[in-house]
Amino acid sequence: MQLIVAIIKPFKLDDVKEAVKDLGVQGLTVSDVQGFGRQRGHTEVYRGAEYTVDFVPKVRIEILADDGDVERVVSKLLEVARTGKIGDGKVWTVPIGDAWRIRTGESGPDAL
Amino acid sequence: MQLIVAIIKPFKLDDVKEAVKDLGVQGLTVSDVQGFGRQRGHTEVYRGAEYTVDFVPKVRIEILADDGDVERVVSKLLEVARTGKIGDGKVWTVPIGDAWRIRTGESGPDAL
Amino acid sequence: MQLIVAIIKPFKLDDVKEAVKDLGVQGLTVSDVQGFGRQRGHTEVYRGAEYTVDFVPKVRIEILADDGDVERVVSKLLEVARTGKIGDGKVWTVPIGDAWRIRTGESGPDAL
Amino acid sequence: MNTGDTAWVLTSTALVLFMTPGLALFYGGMVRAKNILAMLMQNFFAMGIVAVLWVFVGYSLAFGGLGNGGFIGNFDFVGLKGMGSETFGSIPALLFVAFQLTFAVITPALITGAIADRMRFAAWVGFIGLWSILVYLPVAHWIFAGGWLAERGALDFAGGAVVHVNAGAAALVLCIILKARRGWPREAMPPHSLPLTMLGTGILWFGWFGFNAGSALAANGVAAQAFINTFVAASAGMLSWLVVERLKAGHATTLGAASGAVAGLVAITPCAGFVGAVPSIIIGAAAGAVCYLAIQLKFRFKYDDSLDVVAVHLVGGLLGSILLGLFADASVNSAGKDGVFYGGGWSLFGEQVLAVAVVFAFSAVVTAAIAYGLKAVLPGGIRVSEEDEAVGLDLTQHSEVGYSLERV
Amino acid sequence: MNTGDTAWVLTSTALVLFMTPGLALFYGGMVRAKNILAMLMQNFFAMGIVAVLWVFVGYSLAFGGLGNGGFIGNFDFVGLKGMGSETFGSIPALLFVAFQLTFAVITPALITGAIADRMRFAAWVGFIGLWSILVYLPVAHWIFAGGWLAERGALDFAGGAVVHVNAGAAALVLCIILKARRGWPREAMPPHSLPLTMLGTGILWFGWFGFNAGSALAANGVAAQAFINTFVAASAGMLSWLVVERLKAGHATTLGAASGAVAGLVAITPCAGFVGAVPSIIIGAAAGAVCYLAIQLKFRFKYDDSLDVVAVHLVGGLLGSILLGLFADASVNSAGKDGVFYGGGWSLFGEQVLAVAVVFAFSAVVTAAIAYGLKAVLPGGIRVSEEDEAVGLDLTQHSEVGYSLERV
Amino acid sequence: MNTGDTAWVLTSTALVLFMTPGLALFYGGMVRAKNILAMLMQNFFAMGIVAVLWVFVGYSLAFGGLGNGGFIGNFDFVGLKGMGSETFGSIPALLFVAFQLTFAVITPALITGAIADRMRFAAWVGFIGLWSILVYLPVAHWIFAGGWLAERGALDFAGGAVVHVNAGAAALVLCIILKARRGWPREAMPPHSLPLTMLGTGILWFGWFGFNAGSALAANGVAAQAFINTFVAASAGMLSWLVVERLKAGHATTLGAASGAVAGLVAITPCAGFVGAVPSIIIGAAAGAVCYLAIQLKFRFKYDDSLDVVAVHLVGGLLGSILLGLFADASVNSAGKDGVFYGGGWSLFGEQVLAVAVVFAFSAVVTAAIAYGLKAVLPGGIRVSEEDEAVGLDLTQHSEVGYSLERV
Ligand SMILES: Nc1ncnc2c1ncn2[C@@H]1O[C@H](COP(=O)(O)OP(=O)(O)O)[C@@H](O)[C@H]1O
Ligand SMILES: Nc1ncnc2c1ncn2[C@@H]1O[C@H](COP(=O)(O)OP(=O)(O)O)[C@@H](O)[C@H]1O
Ligand SMILES: Nc1ncnc2c1ncn2[C@@H]1O[C@H](COP(=O)(O)OP(=O)(O)O)[C@@H](O)[C@H]1O
Repeated sequence: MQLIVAIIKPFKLDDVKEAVKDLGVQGLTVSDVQGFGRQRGHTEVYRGAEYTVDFVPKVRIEILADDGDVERVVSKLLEVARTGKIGDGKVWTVPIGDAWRIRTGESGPDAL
Repeated sequence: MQLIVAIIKPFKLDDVKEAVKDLGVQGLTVSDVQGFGRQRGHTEVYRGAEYTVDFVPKVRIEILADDGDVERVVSKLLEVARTGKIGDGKVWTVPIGDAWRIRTGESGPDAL
Repeated sequence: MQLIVAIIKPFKLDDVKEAVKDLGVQGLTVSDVQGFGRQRGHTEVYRGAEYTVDFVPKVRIEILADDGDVERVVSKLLEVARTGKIGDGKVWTVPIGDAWRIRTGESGPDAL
Repeated sequence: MNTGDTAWVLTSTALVLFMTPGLALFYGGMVRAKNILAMLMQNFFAMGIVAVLWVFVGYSLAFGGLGNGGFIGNFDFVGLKGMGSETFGSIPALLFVAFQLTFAVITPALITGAIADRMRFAAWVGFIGLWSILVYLPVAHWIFAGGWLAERGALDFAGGAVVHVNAGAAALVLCIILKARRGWPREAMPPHSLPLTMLGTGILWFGWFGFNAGSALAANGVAAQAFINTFVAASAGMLSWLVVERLKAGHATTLGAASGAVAGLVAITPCAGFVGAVPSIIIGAAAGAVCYLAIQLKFRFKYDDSLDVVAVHLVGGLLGSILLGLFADASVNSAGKDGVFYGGGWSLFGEQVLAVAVVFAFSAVVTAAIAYGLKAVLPGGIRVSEEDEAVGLDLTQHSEVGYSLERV
Repeated sequence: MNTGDTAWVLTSTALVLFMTPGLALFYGGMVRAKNILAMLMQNFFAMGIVAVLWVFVGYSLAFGGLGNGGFIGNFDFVGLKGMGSETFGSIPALLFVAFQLTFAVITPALITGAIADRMRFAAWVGFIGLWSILVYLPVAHWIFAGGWLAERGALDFAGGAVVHVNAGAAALVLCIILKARRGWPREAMPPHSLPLTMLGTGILWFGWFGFNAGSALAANGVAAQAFINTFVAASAGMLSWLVVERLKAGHATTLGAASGAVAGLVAITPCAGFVGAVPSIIIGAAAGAVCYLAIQLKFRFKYDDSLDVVAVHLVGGLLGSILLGLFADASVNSAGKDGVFYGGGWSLFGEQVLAVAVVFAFSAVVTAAIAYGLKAVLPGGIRVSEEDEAVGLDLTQHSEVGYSLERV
Repeated sequence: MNTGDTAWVLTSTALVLFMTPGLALFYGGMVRAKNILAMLMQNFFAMGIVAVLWVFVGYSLAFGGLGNGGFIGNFDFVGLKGMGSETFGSIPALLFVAFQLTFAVITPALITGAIADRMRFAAWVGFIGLWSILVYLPVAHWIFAGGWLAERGALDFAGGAVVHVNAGAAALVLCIILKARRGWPREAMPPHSLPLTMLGTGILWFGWFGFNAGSALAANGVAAQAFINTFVAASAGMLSWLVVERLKAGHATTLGAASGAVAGLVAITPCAGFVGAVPSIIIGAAAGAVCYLAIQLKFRFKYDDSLDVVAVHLVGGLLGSILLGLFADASVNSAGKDGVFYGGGWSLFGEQVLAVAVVFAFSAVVTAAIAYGLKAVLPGGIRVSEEDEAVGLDLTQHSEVGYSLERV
């Protein structure tokens, strides 16, 4: 099993969720993050004093997936989250020791 | 060393924290997340227009633990975070390269 | 490639970002978290009733880095994020399966 | 009709109406974010239902048969018919109707603080309708409309008993019947937005000038005395609460400053037009300290008066009404009497104690009757289920969420 | 000059000025967090530009040539010269200028709710300046200053047509020209802070007493009648909206209580000083239900009236103005007339229908002309680009962020 | 006694009291979330301590020996004894006491903006008590109570010098003594909630009508003139600030609109009842532009006037007081004089310059004395430690947190 992590533009969240759901993914976990990268932040002006804010709001998605599904899910993520403009974000996979479903205690792929 | 990650129901946080503390775990890191899974979200109504919100508030716990403790901590997490109702969440472990305590620069198990 | 994760004191964020930028790191992702550890939380008083809050605001930084850079980045993080007082936080590294840049689909080190 | 008096009472009526949204924000800031809308809704709903009841039957039952020394009014003014060209003292009769309406609105609204986070909205709708008619109207008649308590000589310038003791007693009974919130008192339930509570405090203090100085029903010397008394009592209440809090809990808190000011305002309400400025400072300071200490009652006797309506409004109202028996000074207001300290002996004091005792008992008993009646009649009972309480009342009662702040 | 009347109109003028910040918060709570400041700014800016235009030319064009039965005033009072020692009825002339100014400020501000999240600020600056002069001034003259519609016999006590139908028509036209927000109606755009909206509702209700009862221009019986009518119409509007909402959408919501109260306030505005208390409850209740149902119009006819200005203010204003033709009762106010139900026949009803039709048509046409004119003149057009809309107007139009709540 | 005048001054007193919570929210929105409660508390505390001091000794020292052309009042009215039945002009004497009290409350509260995020609460308690007595009372006597400056002929209708120059000078001195916030000016410290600041602006504008038009102490023509002048000066201030900001910083901002309006309100305060409407627009516009530019002073001279009290209140107050010397028009108010532009020559101008210079110097010197005195006396000094400043004043001074918004 692997953990797929994606950092995407916030307004893409709904499309991505629907897309992976159609692939049979049972669930995912999402959190608000702030990204720093090639995409420039913005400037804020308060009473003439300018502040550059380097961070851009992003959304972080974590999906536990069975090894067999990882490749399909990653390519679907890359396809749907793309706008072609700077700041689209990153996807990476992390190997998992084991995983459990709290409700039933099931482990391994059954935990998904 | 491994990183234990748990997605649990928010009101279970205090119980889980006390439980792992009693197991001798020195610290943990927590963040607010939104979960999507079998547990349905809810519907919000604003001036007659209905919106279904698929995401459910959850809490994400990260615990750096020595290999020897992982098994005990995971089973305690499963036990305490369980309500038996849908949406109890997931636990998974991630292998760690190395870890350091910033204050002292100590690495390996001493970093915990 | 590896994922470097750091839990640091919030007011250190700007210094850390500037330091890793100077090392040539192209980007990073940041999120607000709450930490529990040796550093004590605080007490809040509302109408005579005292509540101890064990969690302390921290900031979580994630940096995808090529194997060659990991060591340099980690030691810079340890150096800049240190105040010498309890609660400075942790750094750890996680092995990465693969990584992709959503905009271009590039994978491996080019994805950074 | 006097245009100056009418102008001030028009303004006061608007000020007192504004106090209910102020109270909603004052309480709203103190509850958890998942229950903010339910608290706002219970208060705003009072502005809806009570006004309609008031026009049809409320005003007539409270103020019909003015001065009849009786138990309740009559049906002379149903639908306010024929009142268009009437006057009440030096102001239009319809203005008096509106002014008294704002008191009838905020009194049941005060109860919501004690029963936070656990009452079904449908039950609240039933409760506030019945309570306004069965409890507020009689009590208002007894004291405001020359009913039997006023005739015996009890004084209540702006509603210490009619509003605060009355609501405080109902709050005590209802919060016991509804049982405590799940997790109280062990689980931390910090206020979700103290700035909202401070905004509510500012609006309450601003509106209270209409509440107390408007009760002079004229722009005269008594109104001016009631105005300065209201001001300094709030200030003294704030200061004394902060001093006691600093000594006992180690910190002067923002919520403390707000609570002390409100305690002072509650205690001066019955006395505003009958006492001098320095006595008002004493009454305010007493309220600030006593109400702070009264908060411990709920931990001692194990009842979850969530936002301290009993400690601030019941105790504050009792204290003010009784201290009036000591500090009343007829030289301030000829319509008043002299208290113990001004050579008036203990007769007024006795009537004050009797009045608050009667109001407390009546309100407590009838409130219990209404609550148990609703419990029997309403299919789902009057308390939300444990699951709904955990999810929060905003979502389960109103399918709404208070805040969506992420900038996505 | 009567000091009591002057005191009440001074207070009313302050109350109505306070309604514009109230409206800004009422609408502001309903938009997404990335557009909160743009909505606040469009409303606060009205308080800036309209006042300066009013002193130089606005008041004179609206109220010059009072009662001339004409289309527009004149230039007699440019810069308010010579008005220092004048009186208007029983109040200082300059006070009447200030009182009418507050109506001229809030009318264009009402439009902002329909065009949320997508108009360039530079375009709004141009629009509100031109609209105030080309649309508000003539309409105000026709009805408030004894212009041709007033002369024909149309009644509008506090601005049902001049303010609400006028702004509602402009809102309908402008939100169509600006096209819908990206993602509407599919994408969820929940209110970012309903507590802010409830605060706005409290301020609007508080200020509306000055809006309606102040329009009596005196502290008299008519002011008292207008006051109680305003109160109970808002309450009835809240209750009927909640009943319909409960039946059709399954829940009584906090936003519903606020919307119903505002609908009731809008509908009673033209009638406040001309009808009795019970008719006011009927008018308010009608508005609550009808305006709730009117919300479906935008989904039916596919126009993005973002915060329901058409459903609440246009429909509410039309309903109130027309119902006045039925419920007007000369015994309430000698300056009024009798409607159909009071033996006055259908003449008033006809004039009311004509008045609102004329105001609707004039406002719609001239608004369209101004919008297309600006579209041609302004280099960037009047709508923000798709990217800017996605990032949010706070950052792109004002380079500011509404909230920075993390405690770092 | 005139009931109309009394009604308006009762209302004005409530309006001006409401300005202090308004100021707390105005400043509160601009600080970081970890310091919101400390800012609210410093302002609300003023409403507590100043009122009690005022009743015992404050009013008497300020307004005792009215018109004695002296330096300070006397002890005739300690505890307001014997004032119950007195009148002051056409209003009850106790009402005049309350009205002046609201000015004594907001003046020290204005200082909190300059010293944000770094003063120990215990030190603020000591400071505001001493400052009110040693600085406010004398200055109020000199100008408001016919003291030596008023006798020389200086004019200050509602407190340009007594309130704004006085507080501005103290703010400048205290923020320098307290040294800058850690990280200023390099570190970004954006406002945590601009909607809160806009709400504060709305309350300040609403309340300022009582501040300026209430100072006529009557519901007459001068009150009406002061009312319209206040309105248009705020509007002109907003517009000119936005124009200058648009040109120099590239964007018209929401915080700019609020700041310009307040600058206009500050500048018109001394002139409100002595000038015409068009001059008020000029004064407001001048203030909007000058105060915007004055913000650069703190970067130029390296003092951390955190929320620009010097730029807006000191500079705005100086500008208004001095421009009064040019625009004063005796035909507007017989109690006034003619300025340079109205044939009055330069005598008034000279007195205005002298008055503001004296007030500035006196306030600066005595403020410094109080600050250094407290520094010596208080064990922990008057500034929070660097650790406490980093954690935030809410937690360290009041052991409270402003917001707990997570819905858990
Ligand atoms: N090395 C990195 N480690 C972690 N997150 C990164 C890294 N580089 C970029 N990101 C995340 O991806 C987002 C987009 O990256 P950016 O360089 O701005 O554009 P692009 O993805 O188009 O190259 C950033 O805002 C940040 O959240
Ligand atoms: N495949 C997954 N990857 C990541 N997180 C998941 C995954 N499946 C579920 N979760 C998380 O666990 C939570 C609960 O899962 P859910 O399927 O609703 O119920 P249960 O855990 O009882 O099966 C979800 O809200 C989500 O946060
Ligand atoms: N075992 C752990 N797993 C995950 N996070 C931890 C762990 N121990 C500490 N942390 C994080 O590091 C922060 C600082 O740790 P703490 O023990 O308080 O001080 P120090 O880092 O100086 O030893 C904590 O607030 C928490 O966020």
